[in-house]
Amino acid sequence: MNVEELQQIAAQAQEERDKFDYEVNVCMGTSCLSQHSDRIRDAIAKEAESCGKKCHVRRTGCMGPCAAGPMVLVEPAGTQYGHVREGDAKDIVSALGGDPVARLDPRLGSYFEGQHFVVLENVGHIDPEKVDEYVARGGYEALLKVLTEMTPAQVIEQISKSGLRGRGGGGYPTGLKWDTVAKVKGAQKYVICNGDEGDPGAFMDRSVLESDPQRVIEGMAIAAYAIGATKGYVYVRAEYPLAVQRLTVALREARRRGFLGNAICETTFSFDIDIRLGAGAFVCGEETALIASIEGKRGTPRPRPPYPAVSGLWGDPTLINNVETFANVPPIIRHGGEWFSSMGTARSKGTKVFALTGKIQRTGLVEVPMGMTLRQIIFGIGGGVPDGRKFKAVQTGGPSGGCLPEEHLDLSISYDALISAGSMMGSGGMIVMDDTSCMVSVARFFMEFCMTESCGKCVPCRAGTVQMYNLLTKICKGEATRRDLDQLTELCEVVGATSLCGLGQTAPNPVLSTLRYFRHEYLAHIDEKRCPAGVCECSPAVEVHA
Amino acid sequence: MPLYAERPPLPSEDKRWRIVNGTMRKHGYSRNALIETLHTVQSSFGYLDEPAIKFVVRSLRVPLSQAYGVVTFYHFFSLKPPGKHTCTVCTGTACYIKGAQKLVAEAEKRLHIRTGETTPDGEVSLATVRCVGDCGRAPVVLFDGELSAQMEAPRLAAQLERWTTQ
Amino acid sequence: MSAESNVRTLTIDGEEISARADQTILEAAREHKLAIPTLCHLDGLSEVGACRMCLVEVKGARRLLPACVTRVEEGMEVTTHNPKIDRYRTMILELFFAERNHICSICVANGNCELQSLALTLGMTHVEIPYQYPQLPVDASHPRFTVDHNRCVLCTRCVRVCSEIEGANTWGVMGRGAQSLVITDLKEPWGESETCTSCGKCVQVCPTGALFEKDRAGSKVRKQPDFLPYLRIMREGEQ
Amino acid sequence: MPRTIVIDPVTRLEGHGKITLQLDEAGIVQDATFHVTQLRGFEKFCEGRPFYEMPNITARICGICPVSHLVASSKACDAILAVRIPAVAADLRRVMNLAQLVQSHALSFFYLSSPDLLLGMDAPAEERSILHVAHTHPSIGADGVALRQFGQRIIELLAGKRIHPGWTVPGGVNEPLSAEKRDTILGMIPAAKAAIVRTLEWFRGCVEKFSAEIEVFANFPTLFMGLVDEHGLPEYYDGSLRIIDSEGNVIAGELNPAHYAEFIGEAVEPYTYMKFPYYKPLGYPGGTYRVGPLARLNLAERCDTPLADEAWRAFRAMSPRPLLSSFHYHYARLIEMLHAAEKIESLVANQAILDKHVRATALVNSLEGVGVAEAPRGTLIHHYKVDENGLITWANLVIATGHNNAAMNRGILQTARHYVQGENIAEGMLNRVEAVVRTFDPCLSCSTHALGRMPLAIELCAPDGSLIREVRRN
Repeated sequence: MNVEELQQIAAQAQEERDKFDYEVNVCMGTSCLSQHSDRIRDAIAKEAESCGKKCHVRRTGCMGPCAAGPMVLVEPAGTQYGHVREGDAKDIVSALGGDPVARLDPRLGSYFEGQHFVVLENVGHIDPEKVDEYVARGGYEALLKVLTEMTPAQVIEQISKSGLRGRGGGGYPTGLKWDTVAKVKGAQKYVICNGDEGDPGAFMDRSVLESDPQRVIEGMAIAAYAIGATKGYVYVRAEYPLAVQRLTVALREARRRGFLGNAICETTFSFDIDIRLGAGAFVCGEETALIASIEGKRGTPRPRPPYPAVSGLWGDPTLINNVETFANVPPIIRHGGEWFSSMGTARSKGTKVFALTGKIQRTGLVEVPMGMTLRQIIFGIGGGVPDGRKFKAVQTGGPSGGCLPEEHLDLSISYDALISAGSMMGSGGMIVMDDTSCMVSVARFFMEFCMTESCGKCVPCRAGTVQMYNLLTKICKGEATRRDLDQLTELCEVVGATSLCGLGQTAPNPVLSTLRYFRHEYLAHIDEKRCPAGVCECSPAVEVHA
Repeated sequence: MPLYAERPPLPSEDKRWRIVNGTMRKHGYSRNALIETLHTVQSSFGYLDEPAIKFVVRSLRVPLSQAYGVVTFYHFFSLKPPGKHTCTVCTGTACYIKGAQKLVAEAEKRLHIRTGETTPDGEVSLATVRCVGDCGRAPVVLFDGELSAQMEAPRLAAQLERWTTQ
Repeated sequence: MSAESNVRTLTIDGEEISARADQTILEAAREHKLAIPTLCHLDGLSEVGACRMCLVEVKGARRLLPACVTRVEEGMEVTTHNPKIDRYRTMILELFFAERNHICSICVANGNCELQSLALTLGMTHVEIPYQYPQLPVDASHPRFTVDHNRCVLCTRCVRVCSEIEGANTWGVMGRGAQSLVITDLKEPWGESETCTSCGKCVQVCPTGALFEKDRAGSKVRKQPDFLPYLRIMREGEQ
Repeated sequence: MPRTIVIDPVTRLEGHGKITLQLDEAGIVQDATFHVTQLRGFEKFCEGRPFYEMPNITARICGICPVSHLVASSKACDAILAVRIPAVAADLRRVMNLAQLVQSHALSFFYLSSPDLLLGMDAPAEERSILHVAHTHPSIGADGVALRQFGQRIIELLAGKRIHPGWTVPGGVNEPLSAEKRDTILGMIPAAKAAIVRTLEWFRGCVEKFSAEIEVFANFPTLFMGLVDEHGLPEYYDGSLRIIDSEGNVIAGELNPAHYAEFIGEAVEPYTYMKFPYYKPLGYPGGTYRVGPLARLNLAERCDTPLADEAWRAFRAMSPRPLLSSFHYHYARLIEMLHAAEKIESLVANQAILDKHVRATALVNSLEGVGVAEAPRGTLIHHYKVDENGLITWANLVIATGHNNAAMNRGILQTARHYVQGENIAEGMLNRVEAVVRTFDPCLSCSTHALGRMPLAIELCAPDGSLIREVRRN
């Protein structure tokens, strides 16, 4: 493979496209597919054929606004339809070239206003199982570029210049991480893509793997070239069967086209990727636990240092980045590090994909430049809290994050701003809560999560989360005293300061942030034996959350 | 019989053991293929019983205790056979905020079992999962692995009713 | 590499000491008779850093570091005891005691228990954290040994000695979180284990009364874990 | 006006119980019941534990007589191992059991009962305490303290600590006795014997003052039970069970204690958790018997040590038949202390006591084991069943206080009928009701097998059940 061949593939794909007058793109992400969007695609294809319209019906990945699904996008008009059923095929096809079908308007309002697609640039436009469609949109240009024009050091330089930081939660500078692994001597090195999207309420990585898997493969290959690795693994949750299937096909396709394997693009560079399935353990999102899991062992973390960069998979130098981080790599190489660093804030560059869920009008996947405010996302893109209820808090960062109240809505999103507000970026889950949510029981929910997901290796996390969960339960039941609250606070401090890995170190965060902003709710449970939101057992309301 | 002298024969004529063996062969009977192999057993047989684990550990030469540690560490593996049908309620954050606990309570009430159990007649298993990633349309329930979103208690009850009265 | 470059100078609790570059803070400290409490650490076994008793403050580090796995560095300033660290250690100990049923008075290891000695050394006079009272079994099926999970602190010394020294890999850990349990083979009764060589090393390294010899039962059991470094050295000599 | 008196808590006892006195219209006591309201817990929470932990676990039933439980429990464990323990181990356990007897009797006699004996049953309640005795009768107070220390010191020398020592183990004991410690023990004997002899002399002098109490303090015919050796001499560690009737006839001679279930039944009454053991051939309540110091001295042929034998003869000379009043438990306790001190001396003086082989080891050879010993308060039976791994599947403990339960109840009724009459109930009258219970030196924490300290109370109620008066001290 060389530049000409790559261009040829792209040209061929374009030629294929040009044969058609219209493109009907049907979302077949997990969410829409579960509403039988495959049957909708078949119905539209059949209808188009019977009408004799030159129309290409394509399967695509998630288009974003999941709540309006199943979604259909008609090109070149750019018309979006929502809540499409099989029976709508006839109307959709007959409307091609004319006025859109009014009743299928997804009513997305300002959903796409302010969104900026880097990671999701191909979403809705390509068939995730066809590598050529990816190539037609500029795919693998970046890989070819690094292999033919750049030294590994130059690649790392561009990544460093871009200011890209790890999208998995910690926000460690990606260029620095690559540089470290590149400098470690080792005959065998590995690249691992962390697709163990464990944060409940987050589905960015699932969407990317389902919709545009080649992008992740390309990103990994570029990383492998930069650090000198020949072998890669994608660690995906087994709970994401569609992502696994799409990724499997994508790897096969990439190998077929020569983007993976021996002597890639006629260079001496060889690299291949295997899939490893997670088996339902949140802690495996932690680097060292993930490595243990790939090695076929219990996913328990080990103390760092040594970091995986020095001693990772089977003791060899290993680079671990998450799905979204790798997905950012090809456009950075294509457009240059400076292009990427022109987006975002001073210390958080580029865009970030968020999974917008909870008590919000328009749920779904969004990608916005760093620095956008929470208010813009929640009230602009998301359309605010439905059913006339009042916004109470937004939870970011999953079980390691925190709940931010109304007064923080104008916070500009960046790694550092979220941390100083008592939460964190996490992998991108953004869950909106209204006044029917009790913040104590939300804290208890997260503590229960951490308790059941604790690997059990170190005692502060193993035993501390149980104790904190019991204290939170006591508070929810209206059986706690101020002394219990003091003990809870002390446990938060000790567990956070002494746990072995990130899970335990951040497990107190949901408690600490709710204590910081919603202390009055705790005190209402303790002093007045009352749940202000009417959720907990101690309140006269009958609704019970376990 | 010596513990790990040679690769053990397939436990039975059941063709599914060939699939399991295939996974191990693909990984060159490497120890680190343990989880991959267990995944194959779980997806082929629906659960992992003792003979299956012993077959795998003897083939891969993994210590028994290590294999059992792995099986019990990951939620995805089950030591008990599942029911004919499986109802899995997602208890991720978005689903929680949208009232997943009420769905769990409803299912437990209808089936007269607790989460993680199977009805005595072996018809329905009730499970929870930490996020299947369809948070945009929470709350979510999987019926026999098929995703049903924006679930409500009456719809859930109706589906369980269909299963139990078949 | 010259001998010179192999030496690191650091201070521990204000005392200037030198150590070999490959030593951990714990090794360096113990060589100079500076006390750092440990529980899961045992000379001769690999480190897991699980008990968190040996956490120390290193100037410039964002977090407390486990002395058992942290290597010495030039100019390092280590604090092994201060009010905050002591408070954390006591609280962690309380978590241990509250987690399972450590009833010293009827325990075979009473008086010779590392957990108990830690409580005494660190001045943990009482446990404020609520006791969990889990219902845990006792496995006395082995002809010579008994495991009482009520007294297990999950330090995994038994697991490590069985794997690293004896090579039998009989012991393992099952489950996760608070449900973790040390097991033999496929959680079968110990007496029915196919792999156990009955060498008894696990019993000798157990820091509490969780593992003990039946014929020493009653009281005054003294464990003898000092054979480990010897075994390691002798084995290396063979090669 | 009919009413009920409830004494709650009954003071100066080991444990918590409650006495209810039911009065009729004329103020005459119609019924008396002794309630022990705490749950009998030990047998349950022992289940699943290894049998060899039982000595240490059951010793926690009581802080006063842990040694008795240690000994009986260790013997039950010996039976599960099915070993014959080294002779020196048996003798060392004997010494400890006797030392325990001295300290426990000293506690009962001096600390709990001497205020009544020295200051009188009608002395003001606030004065009836050992502290006051130490003030008014310093030498007696000092002897009491010294004798208790004597017992505890020996236990400490043998086992390393006074309370809950873990030295007695299945198959024997943990460590042999050193010559140095042996000498220390021998050196303590003369002073102890002297103190007991002094106390005996004083008690003989004052016993006549209590003729009224002797007459009604559980003074009725019952059977008596206790361990004796093959010569019919008192035995505290081993031997067979002997039962005599109130005439002194031996009605059962050499009963094997291991087969206790064949001849001892346990009746249940709804008002108390304490059971009512009885001698099966005579049924309940006809088979009611008493155990402890009085029983042991009633049924023995004599004592086998010179000073104690002499005291025993004087004691038994008070009546041609067995002594039937429980008031004589006090007297018997003093003689037993003397006997124990002499016995310890002879056991320890034997050079064989220094033998180093003190423990036999074995695995589970029997799935069931019974261990019986004489505790200070009477016969103590530990009975365990285990699985093949030695984990307890079932346990039954028959405690001294339990054996005496029926007699104690009757004794309360007898005393109350005599002393409690009419509208005005003097404090001293109620104290006598408590005092009769005290003669038995019951240990209620033992008898309910519960953990912790439980005071005893007396309540006084109207027939409709309403509380009229409650006596609750401390």
